[in-house]
Amino acid sequence: MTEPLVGATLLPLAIVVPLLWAVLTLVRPRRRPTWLVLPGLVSWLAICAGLWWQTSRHGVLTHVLGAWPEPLGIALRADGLGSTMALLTSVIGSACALYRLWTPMDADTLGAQHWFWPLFFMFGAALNAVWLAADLFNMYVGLELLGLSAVGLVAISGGANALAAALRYLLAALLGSLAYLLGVALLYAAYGSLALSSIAAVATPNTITYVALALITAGLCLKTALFPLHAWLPPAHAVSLSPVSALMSALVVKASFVMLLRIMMDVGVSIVTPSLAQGLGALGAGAIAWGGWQALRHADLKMLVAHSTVAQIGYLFVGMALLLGGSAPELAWDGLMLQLVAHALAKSAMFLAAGTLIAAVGSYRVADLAGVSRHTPMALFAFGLAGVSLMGLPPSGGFSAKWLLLQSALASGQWHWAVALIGGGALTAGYIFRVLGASFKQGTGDTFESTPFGWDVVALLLALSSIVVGVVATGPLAVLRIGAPLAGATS
Amino acid sequence: MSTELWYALVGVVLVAVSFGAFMAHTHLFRRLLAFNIMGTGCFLILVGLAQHERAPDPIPQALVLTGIVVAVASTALALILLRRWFAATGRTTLPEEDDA
Amino acid sequence: MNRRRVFTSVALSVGLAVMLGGAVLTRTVPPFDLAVDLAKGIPQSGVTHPITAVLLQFRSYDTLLEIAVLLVAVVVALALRDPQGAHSAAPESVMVDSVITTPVLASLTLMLLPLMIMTAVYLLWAGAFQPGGAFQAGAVLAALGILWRVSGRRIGPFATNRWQHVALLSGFAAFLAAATSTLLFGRPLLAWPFSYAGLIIVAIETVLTVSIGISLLGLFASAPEPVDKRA
Amino acid sequence: MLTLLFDVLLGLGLVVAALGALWSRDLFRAVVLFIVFGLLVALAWIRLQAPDVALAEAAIGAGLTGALLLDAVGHLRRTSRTEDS
Repeated sequence: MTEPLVGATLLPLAIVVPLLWAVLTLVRPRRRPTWLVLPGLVSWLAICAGLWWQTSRHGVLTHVLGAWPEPLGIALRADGLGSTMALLTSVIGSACALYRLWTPMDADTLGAQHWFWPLFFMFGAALNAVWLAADLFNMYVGLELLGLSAVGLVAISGGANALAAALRYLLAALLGSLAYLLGVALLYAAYGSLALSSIAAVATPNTITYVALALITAGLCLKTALFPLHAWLPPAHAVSLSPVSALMSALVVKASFVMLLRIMMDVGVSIVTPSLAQGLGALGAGAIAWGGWQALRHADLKMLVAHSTVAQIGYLFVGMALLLGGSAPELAWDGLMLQLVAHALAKSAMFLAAGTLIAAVGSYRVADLAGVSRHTPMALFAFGLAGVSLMGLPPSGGFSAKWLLLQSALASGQWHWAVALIGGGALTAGYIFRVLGASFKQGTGDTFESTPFGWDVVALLLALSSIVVGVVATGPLAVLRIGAPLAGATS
Repeated sequence: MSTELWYALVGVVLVAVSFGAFMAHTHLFRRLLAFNIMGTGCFLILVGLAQHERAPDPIPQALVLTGIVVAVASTALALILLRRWFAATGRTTLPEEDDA
Repeated sequence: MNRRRVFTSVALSVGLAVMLGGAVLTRTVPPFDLAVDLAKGIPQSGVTHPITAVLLQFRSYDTLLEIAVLLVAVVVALALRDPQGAHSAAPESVMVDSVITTPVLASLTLMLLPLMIMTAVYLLWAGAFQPGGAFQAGAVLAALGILWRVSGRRIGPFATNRWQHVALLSGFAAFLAAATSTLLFGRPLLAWPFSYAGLIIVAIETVLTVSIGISLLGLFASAPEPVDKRA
Repeated sequence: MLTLLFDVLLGLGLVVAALGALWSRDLFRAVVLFIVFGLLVALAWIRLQAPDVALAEAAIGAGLTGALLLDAVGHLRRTSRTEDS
């Protein structure tokens, strides 16, 4: 009896502890923040690992904030998806923080250094707040906290380009969350509650619910950068500091996606028609094609990686279409979950490795990578490993994810998705080999900068885990099914 | 029609009009004005519609208070970015959206 | 502005109006009535004004995150004006002084000063049982600061003054501490014992008022200075 | 009857002020109309029996946001090389 209670205390701690470190790093901004930041990272990791462990043992955990029961009060809820995403956030967050700590500071970056850490910890708290939210309005506040801290992290990256990217991102984020809020307003008017679970119990297909879901979907798709609403993403992700790019591509776009997934599975599942689900999937297929194509032709390495994110988001929506409108939703759920995890690990590894390559070469251009294979082989290896997962080659996490989605598509007889999945893999292979090919060319000279060893280690570990997660997929998948809104799910 | 429903409908018109302006304008400052009016329209719908055929409901009112503070924080952040952008480049639009 | 852009915008606008209008007009009375739950909960909340009860009891977690949002905005504002920041190279020579220094405004500000402080205190005090509370009171304080600044008086550069830094943080930090302290007693986050709830809420609101006021003022004052005197 | 008339006029006033704020050629006038809009919304909140929101709207929505916007527009106008519409 006491053990689940202790476990449930971990839920608020996962949010409060990063907030506390945001305050601490703000009170005493310093030039060498390592010894202040590290304890924060360690406790954050410990809390999230504990939360994941508790969820895997005891099932869905709920923490009733202020002891006011829903729907009057707000609850935090950790199902398998929520606690896995929280753990993933703490792992990738810590990796990116270490990368940042190992970054040599020069005069240009020192100013941003003071303000990076408060924003970083706010950002972590906001992500956890979204993963563990169970209330529609609370999700809105969490999403705004996430959006503003992410915009801040982009803006402090420096230069006019960063300002433009931050402004574009901010406008998209504000419009997206306003559309979401409008949908929430309609749902409150229609059902008189904000708790997701209580609305799910009484949701009926009527005009106001349709309009509310349409607004929520549109707003959250804009925030997830689903094609054709993706234009804000590549510049924002490409212009940022590499660890910020990694965090944003790996996690931020997934926050709004997970919200959409939860609302669709709880409220929308009896309301969304298969043709609407197919429509979302079609946009996803469009994203796979467009993002892959753009990644093939961009000269800038970080723009290439950012467009790869646009494409990989497409897989999530194809998965959602199979989940809502296919006849094998369990397979689709597993594939979707694995895609969330594997892409987060692979893409953060890829952005960090790309940052290392760029620092080594001193240029953002793919064409200038020539000769880098001999100078920074570790970073290039990490880039390649992450690429293996993104392409979906066995035995990576990306492979298992796409394989499960493929099986779900075939079992549902919707093999047009199979075409999108396989075609996307080919495009991915195209742009990954473009980078690798450029790197293995003979260089013109030996004018490479040396990069911190720690950078390589961090990127390599993330890339390796994106492979390993495919090999040991059954364990995480069992946890990810806990509390899943599926008919045959265990809870 | 109740007073509450009337103001909810006014909110609908405000949201629609300001959304149109948000999409039409390229001037960042004007888009920010449109965002603020859209937010207000959204709040009117939230409170008005919830209270339609119901007693006054403090919960959506409290949500709106939260929403107003979030909106002013976002607006202030956007203005600071905009002023920085303007100081650096002398422009009030995003690079890809020049009409001239 | 080109024709096609305007046309698309009008079409989108009309489409949205039809969608929203349809939703609003077809709404039926909802199955849940939270106002009833709320009325039952208020006697246990430690305050009598329903809005304050929602903001600082039933949905206090929302309010905590909302203060965090405000803090993030201030942090970004400070980051972008930091003299050591990445943007110090940006030329600011085009800027001229925006301070309006008319004697009327200056003396008006002096007269308004005590009045506005009184208003803020009243609003804060009123929040316990009638309309008012930390946000409105904080806004009045911020307005006072803005008037002060516009009338030509300097408040001092925001980023460098350590003391203001702490004041800025104190509201959020105090709220966070009060929220977390309950965990030590084996209670859920933010679950204050009934006998102290009223007191804790008043304390939090007081700190928040000052903090919100300074945050809002900070957002105003840390916009790029009209004249960068250090440059 | 009188309140009905008031509601109708206030609603129309809100839409007109919003349109003015969104489409007036002069930025400064747009901001002034935005502040007027904020004050009118405060009245609407009183009609919706939400005095707390009315207070917050007048103080934050109209007052503070208005001050922020006015300050910014003054800055943009003075230094703008080409007055833009």
